[in-house]
Amino acid sequence: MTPPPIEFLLYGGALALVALGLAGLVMARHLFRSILALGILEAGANLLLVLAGYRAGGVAPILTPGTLGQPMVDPVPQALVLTAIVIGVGVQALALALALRVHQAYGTLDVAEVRGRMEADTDAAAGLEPETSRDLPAVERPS
Amino acid sequence: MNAVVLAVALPLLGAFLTPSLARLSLPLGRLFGPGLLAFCLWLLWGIARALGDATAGVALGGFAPPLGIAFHLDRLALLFALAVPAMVLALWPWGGRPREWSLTLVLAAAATGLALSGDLFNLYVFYELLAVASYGLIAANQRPAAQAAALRYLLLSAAGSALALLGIALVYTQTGTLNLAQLALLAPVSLDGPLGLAAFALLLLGIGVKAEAFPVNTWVPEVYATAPSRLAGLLAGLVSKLAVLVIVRLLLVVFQRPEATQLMLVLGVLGIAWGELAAWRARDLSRQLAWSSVGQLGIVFVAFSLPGETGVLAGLAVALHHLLVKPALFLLARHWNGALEGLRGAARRAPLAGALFALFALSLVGVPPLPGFWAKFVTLSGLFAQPGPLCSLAAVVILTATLVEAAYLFRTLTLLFGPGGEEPRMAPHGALDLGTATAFAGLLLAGVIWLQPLTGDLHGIARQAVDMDTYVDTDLPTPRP
Amino acid sequence: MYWMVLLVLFVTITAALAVLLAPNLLAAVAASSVVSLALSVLFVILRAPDVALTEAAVGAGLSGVILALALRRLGLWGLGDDNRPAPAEGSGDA
Amino acid sequence: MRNLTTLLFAAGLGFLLLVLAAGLPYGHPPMLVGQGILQQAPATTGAANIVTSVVLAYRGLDTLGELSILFAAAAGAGLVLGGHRRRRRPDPDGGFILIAGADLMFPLLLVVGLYVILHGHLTPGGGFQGGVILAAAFFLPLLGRPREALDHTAISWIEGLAGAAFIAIGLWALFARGDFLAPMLGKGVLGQLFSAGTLPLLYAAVGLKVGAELSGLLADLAATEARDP
Repeated sequence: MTPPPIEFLLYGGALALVALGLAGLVMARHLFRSILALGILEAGANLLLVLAGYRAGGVAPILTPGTLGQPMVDPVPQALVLTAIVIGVGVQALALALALRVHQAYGTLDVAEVRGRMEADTDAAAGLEPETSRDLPAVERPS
Repeated sequence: MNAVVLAVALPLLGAFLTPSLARLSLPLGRLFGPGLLAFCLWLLWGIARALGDATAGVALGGFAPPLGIAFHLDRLALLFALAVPAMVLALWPWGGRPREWSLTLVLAAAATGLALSGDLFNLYVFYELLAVASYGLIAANQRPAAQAAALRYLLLSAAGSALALLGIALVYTQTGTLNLAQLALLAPVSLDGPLGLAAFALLLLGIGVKAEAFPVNTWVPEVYATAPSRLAGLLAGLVSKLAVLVIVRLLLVVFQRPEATQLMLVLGVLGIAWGELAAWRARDLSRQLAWSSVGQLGIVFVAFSLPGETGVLAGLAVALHHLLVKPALFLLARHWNGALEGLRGAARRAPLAGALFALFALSLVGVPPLPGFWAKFVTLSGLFAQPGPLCSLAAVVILTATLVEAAYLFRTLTLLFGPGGEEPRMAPHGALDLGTATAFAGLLLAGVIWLQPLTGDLHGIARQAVDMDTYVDTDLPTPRP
Repeated sequence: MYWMVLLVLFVTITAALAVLLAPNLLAAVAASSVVSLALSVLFVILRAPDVALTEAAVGAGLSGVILALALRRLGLWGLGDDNRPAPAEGSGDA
Repeated sequence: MRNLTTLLFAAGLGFLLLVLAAGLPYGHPPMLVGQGILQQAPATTGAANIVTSVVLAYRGLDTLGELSILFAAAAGAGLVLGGHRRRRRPDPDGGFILIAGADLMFPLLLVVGLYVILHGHLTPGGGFQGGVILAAAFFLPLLGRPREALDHTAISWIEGLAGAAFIAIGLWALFARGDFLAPMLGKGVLGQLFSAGTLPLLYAAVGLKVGAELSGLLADLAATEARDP
């Protein structure tokens, strides 16, 4: 059996990153780890996009005396990924800022606890008694 | 026509400069943004008048369309592009800090870009821009609950965006282009298969986060219950509609196939059922309105999944109606955000607000003379005209949901107008909120009076939106391959 | 070449797993920087030097610094088992 | 339950995409747009780095959007963190090595950052990468001496004006040539520092803006208290 071509290996790797990122987002119980998992998901998508423009035997799309006349890889996906990487880091920074403030206010970044505290806070602001029927962990009422 | 890009560039310019200007002089910083938006409104109005029934493509930077980014101008795009500065002006956060004005301007620019762009990746960039601006605005009020809601929303929405990017990567791998018009030409061959459907599902899931589509709408009550009411109105009214517009464009132009439409229909039906039942269970007004928004967006999805001109007409009717009604309801609910039980007799103490609330609520349910009835009627008659059990099921679900909607909204109205409520613990409505809501009510009533010409206009828009030959010829002037 | 791609892919996936499963968050942040660095090697192999440079500067450098800074402000900076004594963090079977 | 559903979804998605991969033209992309750009770009923009041509000319609006996303993220983080920036216990000063190292690195990073920005149209790199290096240059001294603060007014002006400069170059092209962000000025000789018309100017604006944005963001993060006691 011949080994699969290099592009398919990379394609599989990118999909593995995406699947790992999604799984991490779903299963993480600490919001900080969710943010890290998000980074992995984006990395997988970026790898896939660069792969979309890869051309077997092509050279990098920069004109130098050495590359004139040779087939080049597609420059467009590279530009797109450039954009996507910068977008990703901006979103990550904003997420971390929010996580810092949530941690300051609630003292925890546990996914379920933060959700419980948030619902309780919203209920309290609306003047509602905390709901007991919902399948949330019991949390102490904020004073 | 090329000046249309100013409607995107100028708000961004304003956003960059507002914080610095506000340091120099606060009044200048305060008026800069609204001034720019008013100019954009005037500019877009002029372009819409000049364009009339025609369509136009704008090649940004002068690079012939398949290579560069293209804007596609038609009546549908301009309708939503005009709605953006108008709505943002109506819901402008006058009391905020300079950075909030900045972010609101960014939101306006991104929303305009979403309405106009005819390039897949450009749509993704504007979508992300819209999302990032809204995270910042939601968290701006320093309430811990709002920040927690913003963080949870961010994680969901960013995961959705990454999936959408994955979808774009699949489309690009298969076709090698991002221009929607060129994709429209290639799609029947290249994207016809499970791959195209997978790409559409990924894009739908990603953009559906903002459109409050069924599986990815858990953020809706959390954010709308904690965000400032003007922002909640903006997100529920305007931003969700633009996300829907992007999905509809993709559906009409690129992924025109029965499986994609059925996917949208199913998600819409699930959204209606889920949203209206949750709204019925809600115990406070902001979350009731939030869930009802999910239900309404479900109806929009179902309406747009109808084939051809009927679908676009019905979807537009429901979407525009909701665009007008929901922000006004959020504005009126601002001081009534407590538990429903605590609202006893609140409308008696604020008769104008109560009357307006009743008007909007009745239109939302679809009581006959009001535009809401007409919107639902168009959708339902379209559904009944379709063969197949799925469409009939959707029609039944919409009818049942209307009953549920009527039940909880009448319950709220009975509480509001009923007797009781000794302690007036609620502050009176601000003049600005009431004025804005009254203006929206005026527009709604105008819709009743001029229903005939309005229907004609919407028919024209729908006819143009489904005309793919014109779309392709406009954006790709070079002869077809 | 072929084996190099395999090796880098293996490093990437292992580091990604480590991000999700590492017992403490500092190690997870370090692993996420490794993911970015390995990706930038892959980008070089895919003839995308611009992207590789960006991934190295932004993904590994800047994002690592931001994450580490946030971790420090969260008071989770350390090689202990986790911030909370209760169940082990992200042990996979949540 | 929810976890299980989503995991099944993720696994199913991965499997489905893996199966679909067989039909995808990896390694031999269709390059409908790519081929056209490769042929046209050197003559149209005059930049040796074709990725730069795509980023700043063919897809210039995406780059403007990207800049705005960074701006919105930094402004959002400032709004979120800036509510009460009280520095009751600033971190202790870094040691001699950190301070001396930061002082030594500052000019070096500054020069490297500017080099990367200004050669973006010739070699890999450009405004975003160089901007990150600039931000590192300004942030390092802050690690050594946490009591000093960045001048937030200056940062706000730099990011505002750099962003405005990007849009202004675009508007200039709109009024002079009729197209927003169309390439302007002479193209020069391919491969020279002064070539490619307005592209280096655009990248300079991007670099300054990214640098100012990120150093402000890093300073905001560094200045946030650990936790209210």
